[in-house]
Formats: sequence, C-alpha cells, structure tokens
Amino acid sequence: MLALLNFVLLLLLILTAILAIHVKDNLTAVFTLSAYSFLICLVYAELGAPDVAFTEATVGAGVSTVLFVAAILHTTKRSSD
Amino acid sequence: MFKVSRLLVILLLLIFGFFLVSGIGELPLFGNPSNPVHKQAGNYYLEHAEIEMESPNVVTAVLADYRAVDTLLETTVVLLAGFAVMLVLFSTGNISKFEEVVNSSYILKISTKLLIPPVQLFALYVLAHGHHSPGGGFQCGVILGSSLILQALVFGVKETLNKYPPKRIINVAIFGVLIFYSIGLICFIQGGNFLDYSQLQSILSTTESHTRSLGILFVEIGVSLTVMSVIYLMYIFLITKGEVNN
Amino acid sequence: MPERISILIILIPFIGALLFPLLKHNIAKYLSLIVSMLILFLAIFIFSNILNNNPFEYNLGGWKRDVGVAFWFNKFNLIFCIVLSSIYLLTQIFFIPHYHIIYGKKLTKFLSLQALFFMSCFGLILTADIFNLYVFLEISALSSYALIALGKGRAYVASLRYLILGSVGASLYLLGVGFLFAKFGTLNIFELQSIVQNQVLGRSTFVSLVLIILGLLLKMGQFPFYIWLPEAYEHSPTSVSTFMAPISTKVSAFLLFKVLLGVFSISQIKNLLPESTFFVHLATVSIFYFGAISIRQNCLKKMLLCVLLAEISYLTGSFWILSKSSLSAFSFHIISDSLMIFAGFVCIAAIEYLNKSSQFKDLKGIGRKMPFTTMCFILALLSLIGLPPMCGFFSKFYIILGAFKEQHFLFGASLLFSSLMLVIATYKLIPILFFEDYKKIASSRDVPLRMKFVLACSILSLFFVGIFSGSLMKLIS
Amino acid sequence: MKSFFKNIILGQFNYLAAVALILIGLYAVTYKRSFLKKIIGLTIFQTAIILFFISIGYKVGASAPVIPHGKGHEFQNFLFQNPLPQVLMLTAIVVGVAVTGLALALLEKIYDEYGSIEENEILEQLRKDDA
Repeated sequence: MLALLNFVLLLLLILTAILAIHVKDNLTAVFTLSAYSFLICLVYAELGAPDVAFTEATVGAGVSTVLFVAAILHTTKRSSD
Repeated sequence: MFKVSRLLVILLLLIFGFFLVSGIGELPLFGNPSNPVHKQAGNYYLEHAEIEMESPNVVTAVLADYRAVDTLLETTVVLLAGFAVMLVLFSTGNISKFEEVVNSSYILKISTKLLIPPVQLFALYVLAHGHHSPGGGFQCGVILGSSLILQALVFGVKETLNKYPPKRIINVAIFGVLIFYSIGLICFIQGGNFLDYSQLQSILSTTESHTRSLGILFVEIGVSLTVMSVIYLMYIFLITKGEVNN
Repeated sequence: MPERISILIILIPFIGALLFPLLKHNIAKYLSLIVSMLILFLAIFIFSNILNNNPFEYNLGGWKRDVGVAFWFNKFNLIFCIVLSSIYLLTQIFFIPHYHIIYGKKLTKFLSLQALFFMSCFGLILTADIFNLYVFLEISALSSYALIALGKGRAYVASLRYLILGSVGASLYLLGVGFLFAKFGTLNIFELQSIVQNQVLGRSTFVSLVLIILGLLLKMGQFPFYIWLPEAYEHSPTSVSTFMAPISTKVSAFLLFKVLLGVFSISQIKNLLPESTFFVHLATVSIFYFGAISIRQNCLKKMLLCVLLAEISYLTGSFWILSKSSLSAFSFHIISDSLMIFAGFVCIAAIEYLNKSSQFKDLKGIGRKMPFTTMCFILALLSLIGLPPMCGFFSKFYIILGAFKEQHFLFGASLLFSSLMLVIATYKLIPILFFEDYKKIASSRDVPLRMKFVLACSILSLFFVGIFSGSLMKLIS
Repeated sequence: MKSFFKNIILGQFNYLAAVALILIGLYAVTYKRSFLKKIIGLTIFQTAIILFFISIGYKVGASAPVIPHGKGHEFQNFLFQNPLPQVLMLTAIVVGVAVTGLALALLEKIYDEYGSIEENEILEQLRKDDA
C-alpha cells in the first residue's frame, strides 16, 4: 500500500463526494457519483480487498449509475438545490 | 425534513463528527497485523479455509460456507428488491404505450453483437473461478445482468423484452434462491444442520473438502442467477416505468 | 431431536415466500394460511420443550459460534415468536377472502413479501450474531417499504421517507457494529460478552454503544425520530398496517434489549452511559406530548397511532431505568402491547371494512349498526387504558412499580397521565359511537362471522395474557 | 500535539476519510431538498461505512486473502489480509444497490403523482390535499 497513493485517492474521494452533492444538475451529480464509486473501488483494491473492489466496480460504478440515469429519464434533470 | 437553517445542520454534524473522531482515536492503530480484530475469526479462516474447502480464495469460502446464511439472506434481499420494484411500478398498461426511438447505428449493433458473448463468457469464468481468484456469485450475476442491459440499450427495450420476457425472468430469480435454499435443505434432511455441506458427502461420494468446494460452487450458481435477473428486471422496470406487465 | 427442527421456524415462511409467486392466486392464498398455522404450532412445540430443558443454540452450517453464525432459542424469544405467529395467523384469517379485491394481480407478490417480513422478524428475535442481525434488519426494512408502497398516492411519499430514515438507522447500527468489531474482533453476542466482561471499556465502546442506540431508536420511532411512523402506517393499506404497526416497532425495541444487555452487563452500561436517565426524561416528555395529541385527533386510526407512539416511549422509558424489575416489566410490556395494538388495528380494519372510513364524523351510531365490533374496540381501548383483568393494567402496573422503585416518579406519573388522556378520548368517543342519530340506523349489519372470530380471539388473548401475567413474569425474568 | 497529529491524522487517516464521507452523506440526507440528492447522500453514507469496515481489517504489507493452492499448511497469517470484513462488506454493497433500486422506483412514482421530486413542493401539495 503506497501511503501517498492512498492519501491522494482518499482526498479525491472526498472531493468527488462534495461535488456529487453540490452540483445542481442531476445528470452531472449521477456521473460524479459513478466516478466516486470507481475511486472507492481503487481504494478497496489498494487496501488489499480485490473481491470488494470487483463488486463495487461492477455494482457501484456500473449498474447503479444505469439505474440512476433511467430514473432521471422519467423525472427531472433540474434540481433546485 | 423539517425546515432547518444550514448552519444548525452543519453544526450538529460537526459535533457528531467530533464524537466519532474521539472514538476513532482509541481504536487499535490502522494496519498493524496484531490488532485484536484479526485474532478471533480472521486467522482461523486464513488457516483452515484452504485445507477444509480446497478454496484458495478465502473470501469465497467464508462467504459461501462459514457464513453461508448471510449470503442466503442477502440473495433474498436482492430478490425482495426485485419484487418490490415490480410491485411499486406495477401498471396494467401495455408495452405499445412505451414509445422508444432506437437509432443505434449499424456499426454499434454489430460491435455489441461481437461484444456481448465474450462478456457473458467472462462472467461464467468469474463464477467458475470463484474459488481460485477474486470473483464469485455476485460479480458473475452483475456482469450477466449488465450484458442484458447492454442489449436492451443498443437493440431497444422492446426487442429485448420479446427475447427475455419479465414473467420468465422473475421465475429464474426465484429459481436461483430455490437452488441455494434446497442445497441447505438437503443438508438438513441428511441429518446435519441447515447449510452444513459436509452432509452432502454421501451423495457426491468424494472427500469432505471436495464436497464443500462443490457445495460452494452450486450455491454461487444460485446466487448469480438471482442477481442477474433482478438487475435486468430493475433496469427494465425503471426504463419502461412499469408498462411491461402484459 | 427438537433442536434440529427448530430452524424450521425460519425455513417454512422462507420456502412459502419463494413458492407463492409461482402458484395461482387462490392456491397461494390458502397455502399462506397453512404456512402461518404451521409456524404457530412449531413455535408452541419448541416453546413446550424449552420449558423443561434449558435454552439451546443452533449453529448454522455446523460451525462453532465464533466461526459461523448461530441462533439462540430461549424462553422469551419463543414467547415473542408465538405472539408474532398468532398475529400472522389472525391477519390471514381476517383478510384472506377479500385479498383479491384489494390486490388483484399483485396478490402473490404481496403474500411473499408478508411471509418474508415475518421470516425476518423471527430471524431478528432469534439470531445471536450482530452482523446477521443487520441483514435481517435490511430484509424486514425492505419488505416494509414495499408493503407500505402498496397504498395509493401518498403512500409512495411515506414509503420513500421511511426508506431514507430506515436506511440511515440501519447504517448507523452497522457503524456501531463496526466499532465493536474493530475493538473486540468477534461478531457473536455471547463471545463478545465473554471478552467484554473483564475489560475496562474505553471511548470507542462508548461510541459504538451510542451509535447502536441511535440506529435502533430511529428504527423504533422513538420521540425525536418518529416523523416517518404516523404517515407510514396511516397511508398504507389497512391489511398491511394491521400486522405491521404492532410488530415492527416492538421488534426494534426488543433488539435494543438483546444487543445491549446481551453484550454488556447493566453496571457496565450504567458507567459507560452515566446520563442514561436522559432517555427516561425523553420518554416522559414524549408520553405527555402524545397523550395530549391523542385527544385532538378526529380519526380512530390517528388516535391509535398516537397511543402506539406513547407505548413506544413506555418501552424506552422502562428500558432505560435499567433495573431488574423494570427490565422484566419492559419485556412483559412488549408482549402485551403488541397484542393490544393488534386488537385495536383489527377492530379499525373491521370498521373500515363496512364503513369505508374511520373518521369520527362518519362513525355516527356505529354502535347500533355494528354492536360486536364496537364492543371489541371499546374493550381494546379499556385494555390500553389499563382495566384490571386485561393485560394493559398489569404491564402499566409493573412499569410504574419499576419506575417508583428507582425514584423516577415523573415517568410513573406520565403513564397515569396518558391513561387519563385515553379515558377522556374514549369518553368523547362513546356518545358519537352509540347515541348520535341512533334511530336512523334500522338493522344491525355486522362483519361476517370469520372477522368476528378474529376479533374475539384478539380480545380473548388480552384477557389470557392479563390473567396469566404472574406466571409469564416468572418465565421472563 | 505533534504525536496527536502523527498517529491520529497520519496513522488513522482512512478512518478520518470515512468519517468525513459519513458527514457529507448525512448532510445531503438531512439538508438537501431534492429526493434524488437524498438518495445520492444515502449511497455515499453507506459506501463510507464500507470503507470504514475494510480499513479495520487491513494489515500493512499483507497481500489479498488468496492462499496459493496446496500451501494451506505452511503459511504465516500476517502475510494475508483479514477476510472477514471483506465478506461482510460484499453483503452490504449489494444490499445498498437493492435499496437504491427501490428508492428510484418510488421516486418515479412520486414524480408521476406530484410532478416534482423536491420535498418541500410535495409537502405543500400534501398540506393542500389535507385542508
């Protein structure tokens, strides 16, 4: 585990989390969330948990983003806050 | 929730955060191998999984045998989510109302035709090699499910629905959990406790560790069937908003 | 031999839930009736052989408890399972004939969701592994969100708010388990107890205790976190709120008892959490608040929901007094309260079956039209107030006794206050039910015989628990 | 202060990152008005707890818990990660997706009923229906 890589990844993680919450447009928020899932999958892989990283990558970054986009298709792209 | 000013929420959260950090300060230091967390069960699994179950990937061994109930209940949660989405988005409309424009180009169609079989083959590899390399039931199910979603994306939902109608896919989901459940039940009938794979030895007539690893494999097949069909169903119901139950 | 059979109490509803969607509607309906009957007889059978020999442990997968997952069967767990399975059976008898009117094509999926909800409640009561408890918590939560969302328009908003608060509660519980796991390494309640006994408990155990309490208070619907509860049970279909309202809050309260007192001893909790009396004062405030609100309600269901919220505060109050007698009063109150609230909801369901609405203004002269149902409802209210022969009196009496022994006079007084409020509410209700435009209603057309049987059973169970409260208390403590 | 900085900030940084993500998730769940943002906050909250669990079971310098075939007998357990938190978190991830799927289905139905996914707009319509 490279301490520096871990440190940088976690900072990026917090940044994408804040971004996913703060962004007004729903689609951008969902894609930032999928970037967040992919980053956290890198952190798991780096912490020596390949199974969890594999699942988080496929389930978090892959499927939940598709479900979010499908839901946004039928609701609004505009978000008031 | 109730109308509360932003400052108050941030203040409350900071107090909660400080409370958590005070707890973390006293936790054993991050990363040293002699933490108490590894002594109890962690080291037992590392020492015995490969011997008792011939499964080098200790995580799959613990997932499907030592704590098999968690995985069985977890697959039921997935099935439950599938039922719940079908119940919530249940509308007796018919598929024709769901207008959909499929303008994927010819190149896209051909390339997905070439892409989907390898993806599904890789998923089966992930399932079969769940013992030796990272992977297993969940990952295989999700990859299979996303290959079906890819087909729905590129070739249009209506065509995919003719090929994989939801009525049959939900039965596949139930069949997956039934596989898992019936393996546990057979162990129960054979005289052991529920989900005790060593009882299957008389049926499979191999060494005890090999019966356990075969038990894990069957269970993983059940899990992947359920996860695949529920992921696909969720996408179909969310994209068509339920006008699919004809 | 019976030790091995005992796991069937989880397996039977599980296999039922899997088979229902595959069958035709009316076969599935009557199969679910058989399943609920089977579970009740099994629970009584296991309880009867636990009585003469000591409680036993069931290791799933044949592994010892520090490696695998274990279930724990003891007297109180089984009494609670019997109460739950009897509620399951009574709701099936009450609602089965006209399920297809309510749910139509959704019927088989509703039946399997109901079976999974009861399976997860049994699992929550019996499991001895704190992470397995989280997975059962998720199953019961997910099935209640889906069941609540079966109602009309507003039920979706209620279900989504319940989902968000319930998931936050379950995740806080998981974080508490994480802190415990990081410090002690094992997940079994009895293993944890043997490790924790001779250790001085530091800050991180205090943090995990508070997180588990926060998570379970959120799931229970205690005073500060009760926003989701009235909406959820008001807008969900009556056939759902009848069996879910009495059970889900009581099971979460029982979890608080099981996890906290299973791992830590009373003295350890007292010095870990010195200001535990804060919860007792919180419960007192909420009892006064809900007592006052229950008078101003104009609908039977809302009134009963306020009583339900007050009853939850009885539970938290009597739990946090942390004395031997108040804890046994706490467990007795779990049993009696789930029966009382169930009796109330069944009567409301019967009234709404014929009268289509339980608003006060639509209930004029209902006593004449449906004498049996209103009589049962009045009896249920009297039991909630605390009339001697019925179980309400004994549970309130033991709680007040426990409270006064520990000098929590305000908490004891609040119980009496809420009974007084309920007396005023019934006093306000009786003229509406019986005397207004009495002459206009010619014939008395009451609910069909099957519903009368269920009403009679629920009221008789109140009397039964009341009369045998002495022996029940001995069993519990 | 120096030792506090060294072993808390540097030593336990994974836990601090998990706590920071928990706070961000809770902020979104409590304060954001749009239900979609609440669901995103819920997902962040749940993945933060998973990160907390995985960093508990971490051993410095150990490799993934896959024991080379046939070598089960002679090996040192500090060479491999602790498998237990990873198993627990496999369950938690898939449960999180199941709950998110149901929440999104409810979101669609709410949008059909009330034409908006902002909590305050929906509550006003509910209050109007009550009156």
